[in-house]
Parts: sequence; C-alpha cells; structure tokens
Amino acid sequence: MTFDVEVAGRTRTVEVASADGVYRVVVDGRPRTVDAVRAGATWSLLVGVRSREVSVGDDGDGGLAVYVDGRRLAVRVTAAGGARRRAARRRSGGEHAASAAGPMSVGAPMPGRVVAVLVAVGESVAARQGLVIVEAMKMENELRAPRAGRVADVRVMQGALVDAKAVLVVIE
Amino acid sequence: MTFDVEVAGRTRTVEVASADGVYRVVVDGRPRTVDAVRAGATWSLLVGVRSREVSVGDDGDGGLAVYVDGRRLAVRVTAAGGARRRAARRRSGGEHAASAAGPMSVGAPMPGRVVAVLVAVGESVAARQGLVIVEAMKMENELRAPRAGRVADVRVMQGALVDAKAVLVVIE
Amino acid sequence: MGLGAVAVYSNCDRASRHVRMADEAYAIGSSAPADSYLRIDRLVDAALKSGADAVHPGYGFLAENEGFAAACRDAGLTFIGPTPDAIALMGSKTAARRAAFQAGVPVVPGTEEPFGPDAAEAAIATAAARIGYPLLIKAVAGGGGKGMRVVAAPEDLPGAIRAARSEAGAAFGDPAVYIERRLVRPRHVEVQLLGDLHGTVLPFVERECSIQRRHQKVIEETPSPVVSPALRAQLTGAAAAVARSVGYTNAGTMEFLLDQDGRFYFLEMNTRLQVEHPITEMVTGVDLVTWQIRIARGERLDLDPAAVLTPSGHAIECRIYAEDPDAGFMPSPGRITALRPAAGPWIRDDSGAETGTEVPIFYDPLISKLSAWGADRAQAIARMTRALDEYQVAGIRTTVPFFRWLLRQPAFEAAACHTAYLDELLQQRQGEPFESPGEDDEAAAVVVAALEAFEGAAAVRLKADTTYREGPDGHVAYVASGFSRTRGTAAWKRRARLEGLR
Amino acid sequence: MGLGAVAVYSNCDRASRHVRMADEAYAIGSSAPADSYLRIDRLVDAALKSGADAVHPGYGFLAENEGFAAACRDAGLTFIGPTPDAIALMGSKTAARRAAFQAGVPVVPGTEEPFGPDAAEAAIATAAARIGYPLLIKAVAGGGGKGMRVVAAPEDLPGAIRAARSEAGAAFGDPAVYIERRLVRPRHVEVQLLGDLHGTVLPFVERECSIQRRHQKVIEETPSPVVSPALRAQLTGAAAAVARSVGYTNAGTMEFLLDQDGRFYFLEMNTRLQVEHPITEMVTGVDLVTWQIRIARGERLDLDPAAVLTPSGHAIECRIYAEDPDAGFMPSPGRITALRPAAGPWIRDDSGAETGTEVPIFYDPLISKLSAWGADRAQAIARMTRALDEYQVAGIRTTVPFFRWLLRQPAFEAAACHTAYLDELLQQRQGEPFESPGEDDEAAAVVVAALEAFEGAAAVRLKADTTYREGPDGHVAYVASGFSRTRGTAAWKRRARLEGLR
Repeated sequence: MTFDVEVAGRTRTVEVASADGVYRVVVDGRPRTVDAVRAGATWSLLVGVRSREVSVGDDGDGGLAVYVDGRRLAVRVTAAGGARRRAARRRSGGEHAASAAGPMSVGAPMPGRVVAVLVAVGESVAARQGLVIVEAMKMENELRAPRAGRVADVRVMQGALVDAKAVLVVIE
Repeated sequence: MTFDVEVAGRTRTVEVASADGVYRVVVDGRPRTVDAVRAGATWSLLVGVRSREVSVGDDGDGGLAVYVDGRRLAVRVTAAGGARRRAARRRSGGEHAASAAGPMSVGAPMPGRVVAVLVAVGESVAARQGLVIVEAMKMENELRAPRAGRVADVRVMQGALVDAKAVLVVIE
Repeated sequence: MGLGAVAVYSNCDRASRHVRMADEAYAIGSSAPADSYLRIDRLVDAALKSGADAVHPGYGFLAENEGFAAACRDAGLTFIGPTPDAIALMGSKTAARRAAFQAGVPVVPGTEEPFGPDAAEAAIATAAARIGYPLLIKAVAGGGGKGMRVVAAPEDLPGAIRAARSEAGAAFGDPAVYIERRLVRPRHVEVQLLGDLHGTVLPFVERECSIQRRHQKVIEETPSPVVSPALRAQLTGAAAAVARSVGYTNAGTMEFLLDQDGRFYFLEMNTRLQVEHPITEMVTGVDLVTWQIRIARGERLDLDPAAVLTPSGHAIECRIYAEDPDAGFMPSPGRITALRPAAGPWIRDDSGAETGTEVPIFYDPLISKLSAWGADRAQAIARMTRALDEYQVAGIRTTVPFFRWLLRQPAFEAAACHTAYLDELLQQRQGEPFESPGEDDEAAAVVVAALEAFEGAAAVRLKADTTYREGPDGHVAYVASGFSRTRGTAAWKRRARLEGLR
Repeated sequence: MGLGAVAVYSNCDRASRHVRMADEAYAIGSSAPADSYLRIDRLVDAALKSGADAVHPGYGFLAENEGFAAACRDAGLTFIGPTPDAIALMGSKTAARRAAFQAGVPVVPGTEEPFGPDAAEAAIATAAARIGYPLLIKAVAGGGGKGMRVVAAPEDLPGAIRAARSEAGAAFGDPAVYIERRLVRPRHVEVQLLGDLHGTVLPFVERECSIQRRHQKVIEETPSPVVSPALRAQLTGAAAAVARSVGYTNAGTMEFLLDQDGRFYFLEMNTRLQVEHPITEMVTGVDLVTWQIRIARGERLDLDPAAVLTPSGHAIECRIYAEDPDAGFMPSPGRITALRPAAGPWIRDDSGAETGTEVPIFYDPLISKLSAWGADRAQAIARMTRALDEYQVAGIRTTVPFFRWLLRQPAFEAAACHTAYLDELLQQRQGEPFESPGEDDEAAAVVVAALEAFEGAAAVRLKADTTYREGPDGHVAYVASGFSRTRGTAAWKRRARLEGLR
C-alpha cells in the first residue's frame, strides 16, 4: 500500500508491504531495510544497531503526534495522491487566509469566553488595536487588529462561548 | 440490547439502552438508575453519591478482567442466551473433565518446557506420583497423578515446549 | 491515614480523577467556577449531607477565602487550614505587609491600603507617582500571577488597573488591588511554614521560585542555590516571627524578594498549601497534607525543627501546562488522546490527566506537577531532563518542549536567574520553535506513521477476507475498550480509512 | 550521567523496554538463556562492536559469573562489578563461608566443600547426617531461591539433590551444591556494601528479607524492624570486615541469618547489585547504580559513612510476579492486554512491563518491583497498600492480590516474621482465594461490563448507518493505534461482536 506522509512541510511517498512479519518499505522510490516491531503501545525501530522508540498518537483534525525518542513531530498521513490534491486546492485559492489587500478575519486562537468586545461595525481601527478580549483558563487574551482598516463585521457578543478558529471580527 | 453477564458463577441478564447520553440499565428485570461516564480509560460510576471506579480489560479467551475500586473480578459477557446454551452443552458432557472412573488427562498448567518424563505407557502409578516435570520461568513444577491407575498415553517427550492445557499424560 | 474522602464536582469534572478516587461525590453546579467551586453554600451543604468531619480546601478557588473557612466553622465542620481571622489578615496583601512590618521584617515599598472597586483614578495615580515607576499592580486577594500587571509609565496605569481588577474579580471574586515598587532583578524565595494549635510554628527550608513567566512560577526548586545557611537562618526566622506574631496555624507560605545584595523583603503570604509543596516534601520527607490534617485534629507538631531546615538533597518541580509554547503559550484545551507520563526513580508526577481526559476551558490549564529529586542540583536537573524526555502527550499541546529547552539554558544551569529572567529570554528568541527534530527523526517518523497506517488498513483487509459468527458456546469475540489499550481503532474510522485508501 | 547505553537482546526480547531505551541494541541469539544471555562470547562481541567502554551485568544471568568478568577484562572492557577473583571467591558459597569464618564472623554450620556433579550419594548422605536434619541443599552458584531445597528426612535426600542440581544447572550453568543446617525460625537480614578501588568499604543500613516463599524473597524492607542501633553496628561491621578481608570492590550484599536470641550468622554473599536495591536507595538517597559506575571508573567513595548507616524513614518493596496466587502461584506467562501501574508520592515502580508486553516463559516472571517509602514503617505500609490497590493488570495473573492480603496479616503488621512464616501461613489457608469481592462489587462489574459491550456494539451500529469516503482534501479519517489508547476495538472483533449480538 502507498501513502503520502507529510512532516515538517515535506511530503514523502511511502510504500509498505509485509511478508512473514517483516516489513518492506520504499520511501520516495528508495527501498529501506526496516527492523520495526510493535512494542506494547509504541514501536521499536532498529536502524542498523541504532535503537529508536517511536510512538504515534491522534492529534485531532487528522493529524498525528509522532514522538521519536521523545521529540515530537506533527505528521499527516493520506492515501497516495492526497497531499497533491490538497496542495492544488490551496493554490486555487480555497484557503482561509486572504491577501493583504482584501478583507481579513480575526479568529479565536483557542476556545474561550468573550469578556469584552472593544469595537463596533463601521469603526476605524489602527494596526494592533484591541478588538476583542477572550478569556480561557482564567487568563485574558486581547485579540488585536492585524492591520489598520474598518470593522466590516462583528460576529460575537460579550459573554459568548467561542470555538477555536471561529471568526470573531472582520476588518476591511 | 440484552446481554448475559457471568460473574462469580452467576449469570445475570442485562438490558442496556441509552438516550441523550444517559444509560437505562435493567438487571434481571429490575431497572436501575446508573450514573456512568467513561473517564479516560476507565468508567466512573455513581450509585447515589457512592463513587466507584471500574475498569475493564481483555483477559484473553473471551474473559474480561473487571476492576471495581481495585478489586479484580472475572466477568464473561455473551449475547443474551449464550450462557444458557453453554450450560446446556456442559450438561450434555462436552467438557474436558471426565468422571472419576473414566480415563483422566493430566494437562500442562501453563506453557513451558518438559524437563523430564517420569513414566512410560503401560506403567502403573500411585496417586500423587510424579509423571512429568515442566519448567517455566526457571522453576520446575512436577505434575502428579490425580489418582492411582495405569498410564494409557504419554503425549510429550523431554525437551518439548508445551502450551497451557495441552494434554501430557492420560491415566486410566 | 485511613480516612474516607468526599469529592465535589462541577459538570465538566464529572469524570475527573478526584471524583473516581473519592468514596462519595456530590454535584455542585455548572462548569463556570462562580456557579460551583466558588459557591460556599453548596460546598458546605455537600459536606454536611455527606456527614464529613472536615473540609480540605485544596490550593485553588476558595482555599484563601476567610468566608469559606468561617462558613465551615459555623456549620460545625473542621476547616483544614488557618482560622478565618488569619486568612483575612494575611490573605489581604496590604494587611499582611503591615503585620510583617510590625514583626520587624522588611517589606517592599508600596501602598499601605488596598484600592477597592470605587477608588478614584486620581488617588491611585498619586500613590503610584509616590512609589515610583516601574511598579506592580497586584490583586489583594491574588495568587499565581493572576490579577497582576507591570506598569512602566503613568499612561499605562488606567488600562493595567482595569485588566488586573477584571482578572482578580473573575478569579478570586474580589477586584481590590494595590501597588508595589518593582525591585531590580530580584529573586523570589519563599518559606513554607506549619503551625499547630498549641503555639508551635515550624519554618521549612526555603524554595526558590524565580523562574516565572508573566509573574507565574514555572519552575520551583529547593533549596535555593544562592541561600547560605546563615541567610537561611535569617529568612526562615523572619518568616516564623511573622507567623507567630499573628498566631498563624496550619500550612502557609511567606514569600520574599531577595535583592542582588542578599537583602530580603517580605512580599506576601499564601494562607494555604501551595502548588509547589511536593519539592519540600521530597527534601524533608514530611508529608505536608497529612500534617495539615493532623494539625486540624489538634495534634502537636513534633517534627525536629533542625531536620526540616536541613534539606536532604535537591528537588525541582516543573509545572506542565496545557499551553502551546510555540504559539506564545496560548492555552491548548481539548481532549488528551494519548498520554505517557514520566516515571522512574526519584520522579514524582502529581497529575489528574490521563488518556481521554478533556482539559476544560474553565480552569487553570495545569495538567501535571512533575518533580525530580537528586543528591545535588545537577543530579536533580539530569533526572528532570530524563523525565521530560519520557513525557508524551497527543491531542493537546503542553509546555514540555519549553521545559526541555529551558533546562538546557546556561543561566538556568548556573542558577543565575531573577524574576524577569525568563520573560526577557523569551522576548529575545522571538518565537523560534522550542524543539527542532533532525533529519533522522523525520525519517523515523515517516516510516512509523506509514507502518501504523498500513497496519490499520491491514486489519480491515483481514476482516474482509474472513467470516465471523457467534461461537457454538454463545461466546462473542469481544475486546473491551480496556483501561489502557494497545491496538485497535474505532471500527468506523478504520472502515473510512480503508475506503479512503482504496 | 550522560552516558550512552547499548543493549543486548534475545529473540523474544526484541520489543522489550531495555532495547527501546538504549541508543544501540545488538541481537545475541534465541530466547533460551543458554543461547543468548548466558553466551559470554556473544556478549563480549556485542560490547566490542559497539565500542562500549564498560559492561554492566545487571542482577541476573551472568552477574555473578567470574568467567564473564574475566572475559570483559581480557577484552579491554571495564566490568562494572567486583574483580573475577572476588566473584570466584565470594560467589562460591563454601569459599565465602570460609572467608567469613577467617574474618571472625560466625557462619551457619554446614559442609565446607561443595559437592560437584560426580560426588557420591553416600558421601553426601554422610555429610548430611553429620549436620543433622532438617537441612538445606543450596546451589553453590545460586541465588534467588533457585536450586534450593529443604530436606526433612534422609529418604528425601537423593530426590532433593537431583532437583536442586537440575535447577542450578539450568539457571546458573553450575550444578554443584552444598548442605547447611536449617536454623529454627531465623530472620534473613542482609547488608548492602560498596567498595571502591582505593580500599574504602562502606556498609549500608541493613535490609530485612524474612518474608519468603519457597526460599525466594517476596517482600523486603529497610531498616529491619528488629535490629537495634547496637546490633546494626555489629552486623554492618562484620559485613564490612569480611569484604575488606577479601579486598572486595563495587556493589555486593552480605546475607545473614538472625536467630531468635539476636545472634547472627553469615549465610552467603551476592557479588552483584540485588533486586531489592531500590529500598536502600530510598532510605539513604544514594543511587547505587551510579556509584557502581563511578567506582568502576576509579572514583573515590566519598559518601558519609554515618549517613548511609542512618536510615531516613522506612522503605518496603513488593516483588510483583506473573504468577496466579489462587492457583498455587503457578507461573502466568502471556500477553498483558492492559496495565495500570501504581504511582504517586513516595512510590517507585521499577518495571519493564507495559500494556502489550508479552511475558515470556523463558525467564524469571518478575514484572515489577514496587517500592514505597514512609517516615515510619506504618506509613510505608499504608502507602504500599494504596499503591497495590491502584495496580491493575489484565491478560495475565499477578501476585498483587496476594500482597494486598499479606499486608493485612497481623504478624506482618507486627513485623513478627521469620523465613518460614509465609510458607506456614500459606499452608494453613489451603488455597482459599486471596480476594473476595462483595455483592456491590459484583453489581458494579456486571453493569460496566454490559455498558462496555453496549458501547462497542453501538459503535458498529453507528458505522452501519453512515457512509464514509475519502475527504475532498485526500484526508483519510485516521486514528493511529496510539501510545496509549482509550477507546476503540479492533474492527474485525467489533464486526464479529455485532454479528454475534444480532
């Protein structure tokens, strides 16, 4: 079976097969000898005589938290071709982030409660001016305008609970 | 859904339904109020205000190891009616253990290596006479005759690796 | 001690460990603290219903609230902590400063009276000008860096006052604040105390808590690397003198600032057990919580005073938070999908987090207090480093990578830190990631992630090739979700994966 | 210490924790010890290939084999342990007895010379008659109760000799045995020692190891509840005298029997680190393994002699075995399907077992050494009791329920034990189960087992109602098996269950 594996901004194509409990792995066309066994809840990898312990956890949102000897890496595995399709869609402009000239959304960086809304629709704002204060885990975090502009939309009210990435204010 | 749940030699019929995240449980026809939530890898049960922590692990062979506030119970869950069918088969004589008069198998109590076979086919043995020595985990364990009789069959040789419950010697 | 335990819980804590470990548990309201953990009436009610003899207030929420202590007393419950009067006196930062001053202990220059919610802005500005900038605004009822702001110049004063009050009101139910001079690069050193009901007050070897981020302790250690036995005698003597002067009982901590010339100033008192108590327990062998209960029962504090001032080795605690250090320490609430905590010789992990735990948005994001002991500081640091390398979490981000980085900093190794050290250091590095795995690590991660995907898909293929049915004995092939699971993936996700991989 | 680590492994240990934690790992053969862990040639070869400087022999297999120590030395590797000569001398039980005798330390009456594989039965019988029954047969190279038998009467002698030799040969590669008188209800008390290369020998506070099952220690504690400071001085002085008389270096333990009148007799020496070293580390704060390495490097033992003889508090260790206590302690190898180890303040768990670990049939079934520290014995027992209550294992049976029972026995609480105490007690109870859950526990187990089954089936139903496909971004709904898993069941088992439940 073939997978696209994305780590640190780079995608590799990985082919895996197994026979008699031994894995054959081909990474970007190059075969690799892999002595890998599942060890309880982790994997033991021997690369030559070098021993690595690797564990994999679900990081939500389809991402994986992979720990290699304790160092954390964010990894994404998709069916072969998936990464290419995603990149193509990114190029065609389907992503959230807009260009610097267009309208700009200010989103909640984490789930929390809106303590105060500091601006109203139509108001002009300076770059780094406070827009909304969100409280999470007893700390208040002020969300600021990414650039100067006019408030086109305010989508929350004081006291509201918001999810991570929810759009709170739009600046144009 | 209805299950047969066997614990400490007694089988109860348990009906479970859920609505809006609340469980309705009926045990042997008696409805019970159960405040149960999954808590990470365990369950938290509140019976009135009494708090119990219950965890369930696979004990192999279809059995479960259920820990209730740290006390271990062996539990078996089957589809409703399963326990009855099993009991019926037991009555009809499908089980391993034979009557005291018939031939009697001496099995390995655990996986291990046969260190010595102390009897041969046809030999007469006294009750509690040593038949086979099995070594596991560096300790030797002598398996003895459950009663006096004649060795009808010896199914292992010295040096053999045996599984738990494998029949080693038959006495008649 | 053979005592039964009764827990209380808010809605989002129904499944939490303290509920499961207790003998009985009582629901006290919804998740927002104001509707549950800050509701004195409901807490007392639950205690009375359960027939409990005594109430331990923990170290958050109402642990320093004299109203709660008084309500327990009035209901005939033993409050495991100081008297309401002592909490009122020493819990008010301004009153505590007066008490220290009267006991002959130096205090940091600052306002003598708190500013309530109605205090005029002009009056505050006048007091601030007298004390001088830079200064600190602090919540009278505060603790843990909440309700605290540094003000560098007069024009920032009103905004900072507003923010500090709002935080203090939300966190402690009291928006009163006061102002204090900001010393130059001081260390934060504190003295744990126990006092019994018979007049004995015992100070313990000091803790060093100078490593702070935004006024919140992140690493504590004991003993302080810069406190000599002579200074320890002075410092702990001063702490005990203040406690004796107010008839203090049960556990508490006197916090001091230590300036670069070795002079110390009383800062404030925490009239409760502190988050960092494990390290004191590690170097003295004294179980502080057990002693809190014994003292509340009226037992005599018969510990050897010299022994609890003489540390056996060195201990360090890292406060592990559900925060993303690579995103400016943004809170990272959510579900912990996998957790491997640290363990091993001379490691202690005080934690309520497990695989499956939902870290809520309502409370402080502390998920573990990881402590390490060593015969000396270097050994304690080495053990902590090893333990942090073992600590693995998926589903949320934590400050573990930050601690791995911090323990390698030369200034930390040399113990050359002050209370602003960490904030300055963090500002310098401008958001550079705390961890940079190498090429080899990437290659290993790629291979294992692919193996996991392959294994998952293989299990689904296996299914497709096989027929299953109920066994002849009615036995159903069954694997419970288990209290700790190695393999296996939710069926529908597997199925989806298979279809995706086709 | 910042050292790299190289592991060796037999086939069945490929996935074990020591391999994963090491920097490098070398395969040394198949699972039977004789083909791997007892192969000196392969061990030395692996060490040389890896470029290692030193070899730590652990505490099993070849840890007390002078041939291995010599092979390391001859290959230019530092052996982290005593010299080959010291191992040969003190590892031979008969030679060690002579050394003790010559150092003026009393020894248990017994044969002066070992009986090799060719010794005549008649000669053994004569020696046995001279010493008197009941007596003990012991392996000259033995340890851990292996190769040991009690003989009550002359007619049982030949069988017991045969069994002891066979076990000793399999376990230690040396079938030689000797005979010793059996004292009446003695205690087993032992003294940990460290010796450096510069002539310093330090004895540590004694350990009490009287709780034994079939001559194998099951609980150890320190200090001994019956050893006074005066007796401690005599006992540790005697141990150090023997060690000095033979120029002993690195770690070792002198074992003594203590009779009912407070007289002690040298029993034997273990020329290695012992299984129970954690409790000594807990009450002294000394890391014995680190010191073994420092000594091997030539460093001077600069610990305070008085401090290591003065226990700080009390520590207890329970050896948790993969054995079924309710089936006569029958070994219980197999796969650990779920494990929740004990943790918490003042608890130490030295274990290689995890969820998913396969406990093999080839080696000793010790899966965890659980240790607890307390300010006094009662507190240590209370903490151990709590830790045992937390320890949960599925898939195999363990001795945890047995320890929970044993810690409640009045004789244990009163510390009124001798080496035969436990065997006598176990005989009295005639296989009664060690744990009897109540009606309430059964009811709770029934409900939760049914909920688990329901939840599993519900997940399958959910699948049947839903259509899944690859997302538009090529993302596949994916959950890895994870390093610790909460929910989810292998797809094919779920499917089987659904079909079974229909």
